[in-house]
Parts: sequence; structure tokens; C-alpha cells
Amino acid sequence: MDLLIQTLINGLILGAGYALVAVGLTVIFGTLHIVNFAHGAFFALGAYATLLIERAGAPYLLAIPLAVLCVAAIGFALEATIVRRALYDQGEHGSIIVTFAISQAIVAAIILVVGPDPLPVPSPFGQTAVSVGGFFLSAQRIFIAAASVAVLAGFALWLRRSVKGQQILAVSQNARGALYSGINVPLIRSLSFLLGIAAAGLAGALMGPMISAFPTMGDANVIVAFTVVILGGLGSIGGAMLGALVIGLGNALFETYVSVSWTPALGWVLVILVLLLRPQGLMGRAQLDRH
Amino acid sequence: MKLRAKAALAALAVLVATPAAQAADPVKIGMVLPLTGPTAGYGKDGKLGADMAAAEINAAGGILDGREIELVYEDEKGAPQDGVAAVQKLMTRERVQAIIAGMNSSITLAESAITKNRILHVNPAAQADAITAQGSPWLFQINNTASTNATIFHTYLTEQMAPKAIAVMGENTEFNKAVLENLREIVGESSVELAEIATYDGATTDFTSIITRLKSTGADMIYVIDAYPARTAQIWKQIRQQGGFPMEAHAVGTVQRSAIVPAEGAMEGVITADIFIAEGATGDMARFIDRFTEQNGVAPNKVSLVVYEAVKVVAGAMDKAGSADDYALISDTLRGNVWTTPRGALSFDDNGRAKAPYFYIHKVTGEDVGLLDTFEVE
Amino acid sequence: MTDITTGAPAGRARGGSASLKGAGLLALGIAAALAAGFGLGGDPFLLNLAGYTCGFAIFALSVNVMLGGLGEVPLGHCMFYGIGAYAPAMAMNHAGLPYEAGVAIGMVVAALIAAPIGWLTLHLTGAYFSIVSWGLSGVAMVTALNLDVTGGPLGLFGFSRLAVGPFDLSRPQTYFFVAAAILLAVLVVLYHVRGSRFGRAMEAIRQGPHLARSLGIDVFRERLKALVLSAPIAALAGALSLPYTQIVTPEVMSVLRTVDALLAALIGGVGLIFGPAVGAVIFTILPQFLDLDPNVKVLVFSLLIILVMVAAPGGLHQLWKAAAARLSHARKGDAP
Amino acid sequence: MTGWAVEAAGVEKRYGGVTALKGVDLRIPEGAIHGLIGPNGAGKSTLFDILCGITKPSGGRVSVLGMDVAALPAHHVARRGVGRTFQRTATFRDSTVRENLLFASYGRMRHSVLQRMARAPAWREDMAAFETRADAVLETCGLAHLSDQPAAALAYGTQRRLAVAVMLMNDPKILFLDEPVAGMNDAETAEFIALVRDIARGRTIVIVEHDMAAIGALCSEVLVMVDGAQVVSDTPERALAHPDVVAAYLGTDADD
Repeated sequence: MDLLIQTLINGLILGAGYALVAVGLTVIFGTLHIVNFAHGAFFALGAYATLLIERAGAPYLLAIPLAVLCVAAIGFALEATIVRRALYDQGEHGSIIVTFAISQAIVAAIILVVGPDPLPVPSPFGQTAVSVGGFFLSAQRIFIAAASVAVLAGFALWLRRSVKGQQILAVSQNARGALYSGINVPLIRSLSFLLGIAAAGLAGALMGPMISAFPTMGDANVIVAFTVVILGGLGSIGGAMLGALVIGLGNALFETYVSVSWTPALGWVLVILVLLLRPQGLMGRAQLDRH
Repeated sequence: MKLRAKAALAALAVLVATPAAQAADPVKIGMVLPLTGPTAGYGKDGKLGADMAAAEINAAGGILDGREIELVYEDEKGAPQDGVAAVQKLMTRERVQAIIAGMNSSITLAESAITKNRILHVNPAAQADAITAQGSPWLFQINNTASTNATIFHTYLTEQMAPKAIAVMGENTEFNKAVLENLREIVGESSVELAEIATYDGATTDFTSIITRLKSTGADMIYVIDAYPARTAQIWKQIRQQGGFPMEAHAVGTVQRSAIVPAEGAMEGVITADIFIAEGATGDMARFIDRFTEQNGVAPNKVSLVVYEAVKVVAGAMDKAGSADDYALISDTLRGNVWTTPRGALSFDDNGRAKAPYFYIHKVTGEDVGLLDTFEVE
Repeated sequence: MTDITTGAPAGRARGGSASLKGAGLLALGIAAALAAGFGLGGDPFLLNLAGYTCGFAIFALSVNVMLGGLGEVPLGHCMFYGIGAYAPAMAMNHAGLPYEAGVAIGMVVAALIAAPIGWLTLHLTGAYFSIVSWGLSGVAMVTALNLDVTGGPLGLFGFSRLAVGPFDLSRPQTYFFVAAAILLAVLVVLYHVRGSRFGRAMEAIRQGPHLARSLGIDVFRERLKALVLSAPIAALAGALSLPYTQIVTPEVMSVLRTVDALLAALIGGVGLIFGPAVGAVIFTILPQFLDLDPNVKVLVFSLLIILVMVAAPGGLHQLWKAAAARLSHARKGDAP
Repeated sequence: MTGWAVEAAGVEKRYGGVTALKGVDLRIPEGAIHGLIGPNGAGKSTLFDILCGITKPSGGRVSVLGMDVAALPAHHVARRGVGRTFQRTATFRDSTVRENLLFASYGRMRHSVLQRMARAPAWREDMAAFETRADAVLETCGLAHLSDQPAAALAYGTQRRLAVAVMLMNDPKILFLDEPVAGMNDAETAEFIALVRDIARGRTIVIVEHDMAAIGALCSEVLVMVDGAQVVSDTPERALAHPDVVAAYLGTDADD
């Protein structure tokens, strides 16, 4: 019983982290129809930015927003120079190549500038673990889960309530219609790209203290994020959260009770099963046939 | 100690006595290291060691009557087919006279299929027994084999630390398999119980559930088998967050500062072992560490050391054999002599395996490992 | 996509010129292979690499059946490549079968596995298909890692005899010629596929699945056929990598391999029948001559790829086309 | 055969919570040119999709050429003589006019890849039959001189003619045209009307169109739909004069 409870706690907290990585992917896909393979690289940039800002003397909690700004600025530069020219309306093929190349370039740049060795990202929550009734909870994980829930809820609310958020939703549902109704579609696309990149940076800043900063730190996390996003339904933020929860709990339970070696296959099997039953994912919209 | 100093003096005498010949063609040695990709850190460490060795050899007048050593680097990117490509390029295009290649066991095995019976191949760091078990006459290994190292370490774990039950977690690699096999054997001869073995995939991002599962077995020792610094740090952090285990150990030869520093103290007290330790070094080793630190601004680690030794041993053997490409002769020279390295006298057996003179049990202390015990390797 | 017409019709003058053009291209390919094979005679490294590149080009062609043919991005295609590499390795090391038998088994198995996989996944399109396909290759990789018969994490190595009939593939020149011959054969087959009823159905589906369906094309069935066709080609490519790599590890099924092939196809041009092959050559041979720090090399290569995509989102052949158009334009309009 | 090319009764279609069609009845006699009009969002395209078997109705009965199209996959419906042009992806834009027709002759060809490689008789016959038919269709649609032009490079009106030519390759018994003259200039429209009259011999044609002049010139009868339901079915003149139709058109912004 205790084992089950600890496992469920692990799974929930794990899921909250996954959601944070996945939400940026899903926003970018939803509005831009770009499969962003560079997400992991921006995740890494978030962790490195946090680390460097902390080294410059800022405390962790201040370093997080500053790091997110830094990553967003890099994202903005890339958007203005590359993404806008090469990707919009070019279909998925171009986006796969370009985002993959961006990712390779960022990882190589990190190795050249900072070096390949993993570096600690200091956090006030550090290695502290809270023990509640015999169950262990890492302070940093609780912080990540809380931040993740707060940020995701705030983001969902902003999408619903604000004018810009509404416009993002409109573009993601029907870019042509949005254009006709006077929405500045290019601006909304740029904004969505920046939001997605910033979310990746935030995830890196929050998870850095747990996994350390190293150039390829994003790779494995982004693979999980892809399963989360597809499971939930590409482009659906609610779906990303639900998918993250399902995969977080599923992985935790499977690892504890079934097999550790086969766990990486679990997410994919879930994805395939769900897609067979609901091709649009758990919370994705059924697409109207448009010719 | 005395013996070692004498050997060093003898080596020095040979070098001094060599007349500084006219600059002949340099002897090219191909260095295959992971310079990009997830294990690029090892490549960086190795390169520092190799460069230092080459600089020392050349400063002392080179080998074979004044020929300089030229190191040609190729990137194996942490993948077998890139390792193979690197070796082939070095052999056929760069026409190197020897190959120094070997960090990861799978990659080294792939590379050794190319070098077998064609060129001198020295594997500095990879440990899997399968590499030198192939019977390649011109393949040599600087590091101990996984089973040699593991036997000593596992005996230490079971006999000296004497836990009731060990829980094991490790990445699904060839290295892990070899270590596990040895562990099963040693544990089988003792009263210690193997509580649980969790083998995870390289893509695993989180270890809490695995650790929860292992803790639930009631084991009083956790033993982690992972050679990847970033993941090592992450695993130990998560073990610490779940309250840790009464006894904690990490596989031989895989704990470097590059894991301990990002672990931010979570590895404090973890028991491990290696063929190298900086703490308390004396004689040649102390001088090596000082020189290295002075030149590079960082202290050397095991990887830097074995790659340094590999270059020195290759150069020394060529020099002594009087040839850079008669591999049968060079190999006989390698086997028939004792080689002085910072660690002491190194000799190679019929399989090309070196045995480190000493084996150290470490305990992680602060940002590095501290010495707990020393064994002489028979 | 206008290039595909070359193989279309018969009976009329146009048909005659098309097959002539096809034969000319084939002759050119054979000449290039012979020139390369003998020209590189003194350089076993380049010959070996060229042999491997031919295998890689075959994989890029297989990927391009899905990419250029159907407009889907088959991220998990590396699974079939991996099956093709593992099959001869397992056949030789476990069953004592010759290499050729293993290659054949691999191709058959790949086709047999492709059918149910396609049935499961080809109802999906776009990013959904890509990512699920990627996931399946991930499952295959975990499987290869955990089974004993695949040699676990170490993989399989120490192959007895890599040879096709009398041709010993451990000799670089032979390896290159065999691989090049197979590459040319695959090109010929794919060229005819493009000109056939099935090839045109694929092209119609790529350009407009709804319109294609309204013309009576069974979209799902043709997509499935495309996958079942491309899988054994990928397996063949995987098998041809063995003489070069000398080892098969689970890493052979890494998604990075598919990404490399996708890049090759996209750089060479997905619409050209030989585009992916040209891309593969650019992709594997070119970096060997960039004498830079490996990380700088990655950086430069990535930036080059981005530059190409910004300048010509359809691949390098778009640049060539544009340049050719400008040239002919300049020639015509030299009066003003 | 009943003499009816299309017989539909009580056709309904719901997407999630949205009802796109609320019980439409439609009968089109064989050989007629029938119009289908209504403001945007009236459900015309959905009805088209259902009649071609692309979309399955949520309720009601649909019979086209005597087939229960709701029970058949779309490509089967197409192979049995039902053709349809689209508003946006009307042609294969990356290919030439001739290639467009080659794609369209899929259903008439039988050769396999191997037969193509061997230049077997099956392939020769297929290609010869194609050439004959393509020449005839190109002639009919006035595209003969453009056969090697890329579709995307054609003038807009010409592209729409190509869309019809693509469908004609299969010699459909019934042809659905989705807003064929939208965006054409007057000359193009006139040419197109002549083309439709020309090809209407021996087949049924159904047109969705906003251009009332074209509808008036071509159709014997029109069905007017508003908001997923039919309002009236009559001759074009009388249908357009119907007060409900006038109200529906005045009450919406009939863009293009």
C-alpha cells in the first residue's frame, strides 16, 4: 500500500514535469503546424541560462524569469531570421529539417562555449526532501509541480480570456478564417513561437537543478514530451496536461510493478492504442474535412 | 617505490641518450575519441592527456631517432558506426601507424573488428572483457578488464561492507552486463542476497520510481552501474531525495568529478573504486598530476591518465622495437617489457590486457573521491 | 515534380525519348560508379565510405518513397533499416546461414512487418503519422536492447563471411561495386514504379488525397503498398551497411539515422528520382573533407542546412532549377 | 434504374454538437443539370461530400446511381461513375496537364510495375488507350495546346477546365461541380458554361454555385439550401423569386 501511494505521488509529480515540457511543443504545433525538434535544445538553453545568471549573482527564483527572457530573446532572433522565412506554410518537411538543424547547432554551440561536462544548477530547494508520513517528496519536485500547475493554469486562462490568447486560439483553429477576420496572423504566429520557446526555457530552468545542465539534456525529455503531446492530441493544451498525467502515472506504475527495462516502450504503446481508438488523441478536436 | 623511480630514471636515460636527429617524418598516431555527442566530456579529458603525452615525447626528442609524434584526432560521436568510420579514415586516409581508440565497450568492439590483424590498436579505457577476448594479436588494453576490476570491488563490497541485501540499478549496456555477471558470481559465493536488479534504458529521464521500487525491497545497499556522468549525478540526487540507503556504491571506474560536481553533494560517501586516485599520490603520479594541472588548469582524471599512458606506451614500444609499423615486433615488445607509467610498472599479458599495479577503493568526499583502501593487483 | 514524367508513356515519340533519357541516365550512373570505383582505387577509406554511402543512398531512396512519394515523414523508417542489418547478422551468427540468405530474410521480414504496421498507422497523416512511426522504431530499439538473440546492448559482430556470391564485400573495391550496382538497380526499379499506375496513384495522393479518392484511387491501400514497398528497400540498405560497420547495435534503429536520410532526400530534392542519392553523397562525403573541430563542423553543417532551407525550402535542386531558369532567361533576353 | 440519378431523403449530418444538415430531400433525374445554391454555411459542400461517399451521413437515405453511397468507401463510389471537382484542390498543381490526366486514368489502367518494367502488352495497351482518351478529353476541354504546361501555371479559368477534364477521364455518369465558375471573369464563365453544356450529354451534372447567371444559364432546376435545410426546389427563376430565398440571401453577407 505504501509502495502504491509513493508510486502514485511519483507519477503525479513526474507528470507535472512532463506537462511543462510538452506544453510548448503543443502550442507551437497548434498554431504553426511545426514539429519543433529544437525544443530540447531550448530546454537546455533554459537550464544553462539559469546557471549562468546564478553565477552572475542572482538568486534562483529571480534567475528563472531572467533565463526565460534570455531563451525567448534567442527564440525571437531565430524566429525573425530563420523560422519566419523558412517554415511558415512550408509544411512539415521543412520544419523537421530546420528545427533539427537548429537543435544540432545549439548543442554544438553549448559544447564550444560552455563545454561538454554536466554542471550543477543550484537551487535553494537543493537536495532537500520532505518526508510526510513516511513518503518522500523532493522539495525541488514539489516546486516544479506547483510552478507547472500555476504556469499551465495561468496560460490556459490567458488563452481564454485575453485578446491575444483568443487570437492564438483562432489562428490555431483556422488560420485562413483568422486572416479574413482581421487578425494579424504573422504576429500571432511569431508570438506563439516565442511562447512555445519560452515554455521550453522555463521547463529547462525548473528541471535543471534536478537533472543538471548538459548539452544534450533535452533529448530524452523531448521524446517523452512528444508521446505526451500526441497522446493528448497535438495542439491541445488540456490534452498535453492529461497526456502528461497519464504517461507520468503509467511510467511510474509500470516501473515499480512490472519492468524497468521495457518502460520506454510503454509511452509509445499507449500512444498507438489511443490513436487507434481516437486518431485525434485524447483531447484533440476531430478535424472537419476541408478540401 | 624505489623500483618505480629506477625505471623512470632508466627511461629518462634512454630518452636523453637518443641523439636529436634531423626532423624526419613524424609518426602519426590516430586518436579516436568522442568529441561530440553525449559523451563528449570523456573525449575532452582524453584529448588533454594525449596532447600532454605527445608534447612530452616530442620535447624529449621524439622516437625512432628523432621522429616526432603527431596525433590525428577523429570523432566517434559515441556511436559504433562513427567509431568504425573514424578508424577506417585514420588507417587508410591519414595512414596513421597506430590507433588509440576505446571509451565505450560496444564502440571499441566495432572498432577492433576493423583494426584486427591490420594495425596496432590500443584501447585506453573500455573495460568489457569481450574486447580482449577476441584474440587479436595487436590489440592492447590499458585499463583493467571489467571482470578484474569488478572481482576486487565486488569482493570488497560483500566481504568488507557486508550488506544483507544489495539492490542494483544500471543502464542496459555491455559494461553493465559484464559487471552484473561478475556480481552474481561473487554474491553467489557469499551470504549476501541480491534483492533486485533494475536495468533501465538510456532514454530514461527519471529514476524515482525505480528507486522507490528498490527501496521497497528492504535492501541495505544500493549499487549503481552507470558510466554516464550527467545521469550518475541525477540518479544519486534522486536516491538522496528518497532518503538514501545505509550503504551506497557505484560501479568501478565511472565516478569522475564530472559526475560528483553536478550531483551537488548527493554522492557524498558513495563507495566506488578505480585504478587511479589523485589523493595521496606520490612519485611519478604526483608529478604527472602537477604537470597536468599546471598545463590545463584542471586536475587530470582517470580518462586523461589512461589516454596519456596509451600514447606513452605506444611511442615507447615503437621506439624500443625500432619500428613504427612492424606490428608483430611492436606487439612482442609490448608484451615482453614492463612499461613505466605514472601509475607504476605496467605489463601486458597474452591477451594484451594490462594489469594496473594498484587498485583503489574510493569514497566520494567533497568534489572528488578520497582514498579508502588500496589493493595490489595480482 | 515534373521530373517524373520521364518514365511515363509509350507508343509515341514522347515515350521513346523518355526511355532513351532513362537509359542515358542509367548509363551515366554506371559510368559514374565505374569512374568512382577505379578512380578511388588507391583509397580504401573512400571506397569503403562510398560503398556505405551507396547503402545510405538506398535508405534515403526508401525514405523518399514515403516522403517524396506520399508526402509523409516516416521518422521510424530506421526500424526497417535495423531489421535489414540485424537479419543477416543473426542469420550468420546464430543459424550459420550465408550473408545473402540473411539479406533476403531481412527484406521479407521487413515487408511482412510493414504490412501490419502500415495497417495500424497509415490511417494517420502528417505529424501524427511521423511521431507514431518514430515511436514504433523506439519500441523496436528497446526490443533489440532487451533480447538475447539480438546480442542485447552489445549487438552482434564478428561476422564469418560478408560476400554476395563470388564477391567478397570485405574488399573495399568489391564492396563499392556491389553496393553501387544494387543502388542502380533500386534506382531503376523506383524509376519504373514512378512511371507505373501505382507510382502515379502515389503522386496523386501526395498532391491531393481528396481529389485522388474522387478519381477512384483507394488512398489507404496505395499508402500501404508504398510502405510495404519501401520497407524491404530500407532493409536492403541496412544489410549493405554491415561490411562497413562490422557490428550491429540497437543504436542502428536510432531516429537520427532516419533524420540523416530525410536530410539527404530533402537536400538532394524529393521530387527527383536520384535526388536522395545525390543528397546522400553530399551528406556523407562532404563532411569528411571539412577539416574542422568536430563541434565547429556540426555547427557549420547545421547552419549550411538552415541556409539552404531559407534560400530554397524545396531542397538544393530548387536552387539548380532557379539558376538554370535564370540562365536560359538571360540567353533568350540578351537583346535588351 | 429508376430514372433518378440522385435520390436522397431526410439526410442529416452532425459534427459533434453542430448540425450541418437537418434532413434534406433531393431528387435529380438522370441527364439533368441540377443546381444547388444557398448562402455560405448552408451545408452545400457537406451534402456534396455525402453524395460522393466522402462523408457518411448521420441519418437519412442516400442513393446515387442506384448505389447506397453511405455504405461504400469513397473510392468505390468514384469508380462506379461518380465524379466530383473541388473548390481548392481541383487539380494536381505540381504536375502538367497531361500528368493530371494520367493520374486520372488510374481506374482505367491495369498494368503492374513489373509489366511497366518489361514494357509488356498490358502496359502498352493501357498507355495507348490513355493517349486516345486524353487527346479526346483535351480537345473537348480546349486544353490540347497546353498539355505540357504545369497546372499551377495555367490561368484560373483554364485550371477549372482542367479540373473538369481530370474528371472526364473516368467518364463519370454523374459529375458534381463545386463552385466551378467562382473567381472567373465573364469570358471564362461563358466558355465554361459552353463546356458544361457540351459534356452534359449522356450524364447528370450537379453544380454548387453562387453565380446566379451561370446557374440560370445551365440548370433546369435548383435546390436552395439555408442553414442545413432545404428551402425550395424549383426552376432557377422561380426559386430565386421565392420570398424565403430572398430573405435568406439578404440576411447574410454573401461573400464571393
